[in-house]
Amino acid sequence: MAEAGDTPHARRFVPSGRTTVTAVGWPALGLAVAVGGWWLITSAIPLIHPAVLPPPAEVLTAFREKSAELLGGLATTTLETVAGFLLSVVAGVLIGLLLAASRAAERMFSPLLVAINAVPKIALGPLLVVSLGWGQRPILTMVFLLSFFPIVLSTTTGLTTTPAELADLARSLDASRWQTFRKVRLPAALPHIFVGLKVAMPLAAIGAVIGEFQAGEGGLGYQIVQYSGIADSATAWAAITLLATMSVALYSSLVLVERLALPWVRETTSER
Amino acid sequence: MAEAGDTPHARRFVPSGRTTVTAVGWPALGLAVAVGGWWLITSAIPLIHPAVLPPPAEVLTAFREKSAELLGGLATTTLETVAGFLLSVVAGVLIGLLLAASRAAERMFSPLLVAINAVPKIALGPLLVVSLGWGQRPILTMVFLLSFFPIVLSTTTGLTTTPAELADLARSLDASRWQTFRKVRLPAALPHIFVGLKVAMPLAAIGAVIGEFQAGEGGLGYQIVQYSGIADSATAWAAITLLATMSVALYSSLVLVERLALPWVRETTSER
Amino acid sequence: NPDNPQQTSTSSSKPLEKVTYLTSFGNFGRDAYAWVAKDKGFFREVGLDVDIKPGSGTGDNISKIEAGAAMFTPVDLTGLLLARGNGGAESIVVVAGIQQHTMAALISLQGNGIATPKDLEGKTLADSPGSVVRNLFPTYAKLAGIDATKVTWVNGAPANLIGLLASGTVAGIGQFVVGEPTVESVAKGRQAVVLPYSDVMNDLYGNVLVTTTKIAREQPDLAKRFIAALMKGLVHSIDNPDETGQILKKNVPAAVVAPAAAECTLMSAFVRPEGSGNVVGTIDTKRVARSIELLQDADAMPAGLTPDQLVSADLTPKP
Amino acid sequence: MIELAGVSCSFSGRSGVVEALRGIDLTVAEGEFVALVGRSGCGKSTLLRLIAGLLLPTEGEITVAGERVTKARRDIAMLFQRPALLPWRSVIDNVLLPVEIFGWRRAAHRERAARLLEMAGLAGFEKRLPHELSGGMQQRVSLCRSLIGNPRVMLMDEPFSALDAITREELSVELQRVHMENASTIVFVTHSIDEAVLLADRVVVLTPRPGRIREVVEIRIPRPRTLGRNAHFEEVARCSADLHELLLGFGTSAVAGETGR
Amino acid sequence: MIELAGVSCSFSGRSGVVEALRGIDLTVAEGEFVALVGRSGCGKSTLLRLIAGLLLPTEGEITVAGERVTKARRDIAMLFQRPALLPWRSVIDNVLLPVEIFGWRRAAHRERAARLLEMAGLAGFEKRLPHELSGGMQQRVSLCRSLIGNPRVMLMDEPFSALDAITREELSVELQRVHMENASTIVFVTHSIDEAVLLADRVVVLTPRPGRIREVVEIRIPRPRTLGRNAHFEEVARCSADLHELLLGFGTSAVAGETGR
Ligand SMILES: Nc1ncnc2c1ncn2[C@@H]1O[C@H](COP(=O)(O)OP(=O)(O)OP(=O)(O)O)[C@@H](O)[C@H]1O
Ligand SMILES: Nc1ncnc2c1ncn2[C@@H]1O[C@H](COP(=O)(O)OP(=O)(O)OP(=O)(O)O)[C@@H](O)[C@H]1O
Ligand SMILES: [Mg+2]
Ligand SMILES: [Mg+2]
Repeated sequence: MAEAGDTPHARRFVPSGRTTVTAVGWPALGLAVAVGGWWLITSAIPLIHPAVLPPPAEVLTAFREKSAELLGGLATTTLETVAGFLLSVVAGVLIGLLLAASRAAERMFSPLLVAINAVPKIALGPLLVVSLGWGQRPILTMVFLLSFFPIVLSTTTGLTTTPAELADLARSLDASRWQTFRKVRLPAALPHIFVGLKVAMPLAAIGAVIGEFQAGEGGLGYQIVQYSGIADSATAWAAITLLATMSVALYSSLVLVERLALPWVRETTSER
Repeated sequence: MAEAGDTPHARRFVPSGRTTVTAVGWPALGLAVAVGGWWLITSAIPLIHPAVLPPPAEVLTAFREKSAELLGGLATTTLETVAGFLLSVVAGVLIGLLLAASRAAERMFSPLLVAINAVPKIALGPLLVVSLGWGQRPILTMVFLLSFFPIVLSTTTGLTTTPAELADLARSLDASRWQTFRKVRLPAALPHIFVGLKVAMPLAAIGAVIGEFQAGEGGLGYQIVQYSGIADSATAWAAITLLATMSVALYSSLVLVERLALPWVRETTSER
Repeated sequence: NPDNPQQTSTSSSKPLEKVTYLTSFGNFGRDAYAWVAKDKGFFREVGLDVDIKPGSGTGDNISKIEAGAAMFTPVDLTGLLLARGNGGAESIVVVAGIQQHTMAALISLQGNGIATPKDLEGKTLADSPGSVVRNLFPTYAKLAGIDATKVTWVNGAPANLIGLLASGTVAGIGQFVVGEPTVESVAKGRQAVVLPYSDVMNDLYGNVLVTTTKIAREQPDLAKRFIAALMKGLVHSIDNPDETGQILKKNVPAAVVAPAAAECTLMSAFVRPEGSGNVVGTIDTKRVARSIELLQDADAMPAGLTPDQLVSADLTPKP
Repeated sequence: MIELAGVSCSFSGRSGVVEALRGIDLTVAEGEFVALVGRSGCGKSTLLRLIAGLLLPTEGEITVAGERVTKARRDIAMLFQRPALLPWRSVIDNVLLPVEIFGWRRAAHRERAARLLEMAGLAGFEKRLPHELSGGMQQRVSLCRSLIGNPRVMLMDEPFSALDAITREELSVELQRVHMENASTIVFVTHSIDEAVLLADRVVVLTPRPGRIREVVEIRIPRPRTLGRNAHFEEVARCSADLHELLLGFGTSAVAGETGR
Repeated sequence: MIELAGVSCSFSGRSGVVEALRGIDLTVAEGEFVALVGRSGCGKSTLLRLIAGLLLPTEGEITVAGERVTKARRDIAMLFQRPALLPWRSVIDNVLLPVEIFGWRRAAHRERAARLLEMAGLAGFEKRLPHELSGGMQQRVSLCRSLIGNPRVMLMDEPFSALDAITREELSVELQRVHMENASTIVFVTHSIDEAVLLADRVVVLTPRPGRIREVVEIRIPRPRTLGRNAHFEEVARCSADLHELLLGFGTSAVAGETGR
C-alpha cells in the first residue's frame, strides 16, 4: 500500500486523498521536470538548434495549428498499436507456452526468436510490403515483430519457474497439463508475464510507427516522415510527443490492469 | 536438469553426452529448419522474389565475396553492442534501484521512461549527432536508449517483489537499506533482472545498427544501409544474418551466465 | 475522386486497369506529379486506375518493383546503374526520364565559407552511406578539380540532414537541388548555397521511371498509356506549381502546399531543360552510355553494361 | 494397498550424494492407519513422496492397489509438510482445487468444503487469501483440501505440527472418524509419539540417514480411541515408552545420525 | 526488558477487519524466559512481530530496554515460524547472515557457526543449499542463525515444531544452557505444553481471537530442568494440567473461537 517511510504497520486502508496525490501529483511533477528541462535546453539557454529539437512552445503551436490532422494520426496509430499489441499478447503467450511445454521446442526455436528479434526491422520493410501489401497487415505484423519477444520470454520464464511446491501439488492431484497450466502455472507466471507486457507496450508503439514508415498511408509515423521531410521539425515533434503520450497512457492502463488482476502479489511480497 | 518425460525422479547427474545433444542438437535442428524454410520460400518454390529476400545460396556467395569487409563490420558492431549493453546494464540497474527505492521517484519518472522508450529512435538521430558528434558516443547512446527500459523495469519489479518473509528477515536484523539490497533484494531479484537482460540484448544489437544508420562510420548497420541503397540485397542480407548470429551468440552467453549465477533458481522451481 | 464527368463517361465503356505506382520517396513536391496525373484524371483517361504508394528510396523501390509489389516507380539512374553494376536490379528497365539532369547537389549555407567547389576542401559534409551524392562525390571532385581526400564525409540519415546543416554541425549536406527552399526555411534567414552535380556531370540523368522487363515486354500498351499519362501530369505539375501543391495537400493531408510548390518550380529546369524541346521524359541512350562510362572510370561499377540492356527504347517518349 | 519392496532413494547435489532411504520393505493393508516416525531428516517426507508418485525410487518397487506407481494417482491425497496453498486463491477456492482438477461440479462440493473448514475452525475465513492466515490456519486449510476428495489413500506429512494441543486433539478425533467412516488407508508422519499411539494401527520407526525400517510397533487398542486416562492407559504408556526408546536408540546426540555425505 | 502496555493490533483486508490482539499488558524482565501459548490463530506470531518492531500496534505502546519500539533492534533476534532461509545461500552462509549484516568479521564467526550447526545435528550439511534439506533441518538452520549473534533478547516462534521428540529435547536443553549462560531474555511461542513447562519461567496463555491475556502461569521449578520423572514431577504435572485446562476453557470446539469478522 501507499504508506511512506520505512516502518511497517498492520496494513490498513489508505485514505483515498493520499492515493490521489501519489497517483497524480508525482507524475505531474515528473512531467513538469521533463518539459522544464526541454524548455531549458531549447529556449532559456538555447543549447540545441530548433531544427533538431524545437522548443516546447513551437511544438505546442504546431500542434494547435494541425491538431485535427495530428489527432487523426493519433487515432490511427493508437488503433494499430492496440490491435498489434493484442495480437502479440495472444501469439506471444501461446509461443511462450509452447516453449515452456517442451524443452526441445525451447532449444530449437528460442535462438530463432532471438535472431528474428535482432534483425533491424527497417530492413524488413520491402519483404513485408511485398508479401502483405500496404496498410494494416504489414503494420500489424511490424507491431507484432517488435513486441512479441518480451512477451514470449517472460511467459516462458514465468511458466518454467513455478515454485516447486505448487508444481508438486498439481502433480499430486494428477492434474492434466492443461489444468496445471490453467490453475497453477499461469497464475503463478502472471507477475512475470506482466513485466513482459509492460516492456512490449512501448515497443508496440514503435512498431506501429516503423510500420507506417514503410507501409503506411497515415498515422503519426507517417506524419513524422512527412514533416521531417520538409524539415517542419515542430510538427514532427508534436507527432512524437503525441506518440509518447499515447504510450504512457497505454502503459498506465496496463499497470492498472495488473494491479486489479494480481492483488495477491502486492500482499505476499515486500515493496520497499 | 535435462531429463525428458513427465515423471520426476530423485535428481541425479545427467550423463554429459545427453546434455550435449540437447544443448547443441536441438538448436542445430532449429537452424536447419529455419534455413530450410528460407530456402523453400526463396529457391524451391520461389514465393518471394530474391530482391526482397535473396535465397540462402546467394547470401552465402555474397558473404564469401565480401567476407573481410563484413567481418570487419561484425567486429565493430559487436563491440558497440557489448559496450552499449554493459552501459545499459549498469545504468539500467541503477535507475531500477532508484525507482525501487522510492515510490515518489517511481511515480515521477516511470512515465518519462516509458515516453522516452516510445519515441521512435530514428527521430532522435539529429539530436544525438548534434549533441554528441559522430562515432562511438551517439551509437552507444542509441544502444542505451533502446535497451535500458527492459532492464530498468525488470530490476524495479524484481526489487519490489521480494518475498515478504525474506524482507521481514532483513528488517528483523535491522539491516541497512544497502545491506538489504545487496544481501536480500538483489539476489532475490536476479531471476527477474535476467529476463530484462535477455530482452535487452537483441534490442542492444538493433540499437547499434540504428546508431550506425544515423551516426556510424562502419559496422553492419552501415553496410546494411549502404548495400540496400544500391539494391544489393544479397550482401545486405549477409550483414543482417551476421547481425542475427551475433545476437544469438551474445544471448546464449547471457543464458549461460544466468545458469551459472543462479543455480538455486532451477532447483527451487519446477520447469515443466 | 474529382474527375470531371466528361472524362469518366469516355472511359466507362471498359473497366479500368489497376496499376500500382510508388513515389521515389514519401509524398513531397518532387513526387507530386503522379498525384496530379491521378487527380486530373489523366490516368483515368487512358483507362488506368493508379494506386499511388509512398516509396522509400532507390534501393527499396527497386526491390519492391522487382518483387512485383508495384509496377512503376521513379528511381535515381545513378543508383540504378550502381545496383546493376553490383549484379542487382536485373529485371529492371528504364522507360522514361523524369529529370533530364541529376538533381544531386551539395547544399551549404551562406556563412559556412563555401561558394565554389574548391571551398569544400577541409570541410565536413554529411549524407547517408549509399546515397547518390556520396557515391558520385569522387567523380564530382575529379571533374570539379578538387581533392576528394581533403573532404570529410560523415554519416547522416536522410531525414536528419537538414537539421545537421541548420544546427551548424556540418558545413554541407548531400541533397537534391529541390531541397533548397526547405533548407532555407529551416535556416531562418540564411541563404542556401547549392552546388549541383549537373554543373560538371551534364550527361547524368536524375530520376528515371522504371518497370520490370516483364511488364515492358508483355504489357507495352499499358506501359505506354501509363507513361503518357504520367508525363502529362509531370508537365502539368511543373507548369502549375501552386495547383500541384494544392492537389498534393488534398490527397496527402500531411503534405504542405508552399514547399511543395517551390519544389515543383525548381524541378522545372531539370524536367524540361533549355533546348530539350516540348516533349518530357525522353532518354538519350548516348548520354546513358556516357554516364555508364563515367561510373566505370570512377571504379564504381564493372565494365560491360550497355544502354540497350537498361533502357526500353520502344517505350521511352520520343522527341 | 501399498507395497514397498526394497525401496531406496538418494539425492545427488553439487556437494555430494545423500542417501535418504535404503531398502525399505513395507506393506500397508487397505484401511490401515500407519504412522511414520523418525528423527528429523531421516527420510519420512521422501517416503511419502515416493508413495505419492512424486519421486521415483533409485531402487526397488512401489505398488499401490496392485499397480506400479509411476505417477500420481487421483485416489491418493497428499498433504504436504508445508501448506502449499495457491496464494491467489481464497481459502475456499484452495480447498476446492481438487474438485476442479477432478472435473467434479464445484457447486456440489462447495457446501462440503465450507463444512470441512468449519470443522477445522476456519468458519468465516472462506473468502480470505492464504497470506491473511496464521501458520496453523494455513495448515488446516491444506488439511481440508486433502479431505475434500474423499480419497482412498491419504498421505499426511506432519498435518498437525503447527497446531496447538487442543486443536490437534480435536482434529485427531475428526481424522479417526473419517478414517473409520471411509475405511481409508492412511500413512501419517508425525513427531508426536502420543499422536502416533492415539491414531495408528502400526507405527513404523525409521533410523536416521539412510532411513531404514528399525521396527514396526503394533498398537492394539480398540477404536474409537480417546485421549487421557482410559481403559487402555497401560497399553498406551507401554507403546509410548517403546517408541521413545526406539527413537532414542540411535545415539545420545542428534549429531550421530547426521552426516552430509 | 520488554514492556507492552495496552497493545492492540488489527489487520484489515478486502474482506473485513481481523482483530488479532486486544489490550495486551505484559512485562518481561531481563533474563526471563516467557512462553506464549494459545490456540492456533490467536495472535502469538503477531505479538512477537510487534515486539520485534516488524509491525506497529494499532493501539498501545511497546518498549524494549526502555526505548519505544519503532523498528527492529539488533539486540533482538527473531526466529520466524517459517524458516525464511535465503535460497541462494548455503547453510553456513545463511547462519552467518546476521554476522555480515552486523558488520562483524566472518572469519571470526565461521567456526562458531559450524559449532552451532553441529550442535543442531547438521554437521556435514554446511555447504548445501536450503532446498536440499528436510523441513526440520531447515528449521534448525534458522535456529542456528538466530543464535549466532548472541542476542540479548530472543523471540522464537515455534522453533521446534517440525522436530522429532528427541531432537526437540536435545535442543531444548541447549536452549536452556544458552539462556542461562548469556542471561538472555526469551519469548518463546510453543504448542507443546510440556515444552512450555520445561523451559519457561512464566507461561502466558492467550485467548482466541481477539488475543487477550487469559492468564499468566508461573513455573517454579529450579533450573537446570530435565525431562522425565524427576524431583519436581508433581509441579510439572500440576502446571501442565492447569495449562491444558486454560487452553481448553475456550469452548469445546475450535469453531467457537474463530470468526472471520
Ligand atoms: N531435493 C533434495 N535434494 C537433496 N537432498 C534432499 C532433497 N530432499 C531431501 N533431501 C535429503 O534427504 C533426506 C531426507 O529428507 P526428508 O525431507 O525426507 O526428511 P524428513 O524425514 O521428512 O525430515 P523432517 O522430519 O525434518 O521433515 C535429508 O537428509 C535431506 O537432506
Ligand atoms: N497479514 C495479515 N493480514 C490479515 N490478517 C492477518 C495477517 N497476519 C495475521 N492475520 C490474522 O491475525 C490473526 C493472528 O495471526 P497470528 O499469525 O498471529 O496467529 P498465531 O497465534 O501465530 O497462530 P499459529 O499458531 O497458527 O501460528 C489470525 O486470525 C490471522 O488471520
Ligand atoms: Mg519431512
Ligand atoms: Mg504463528
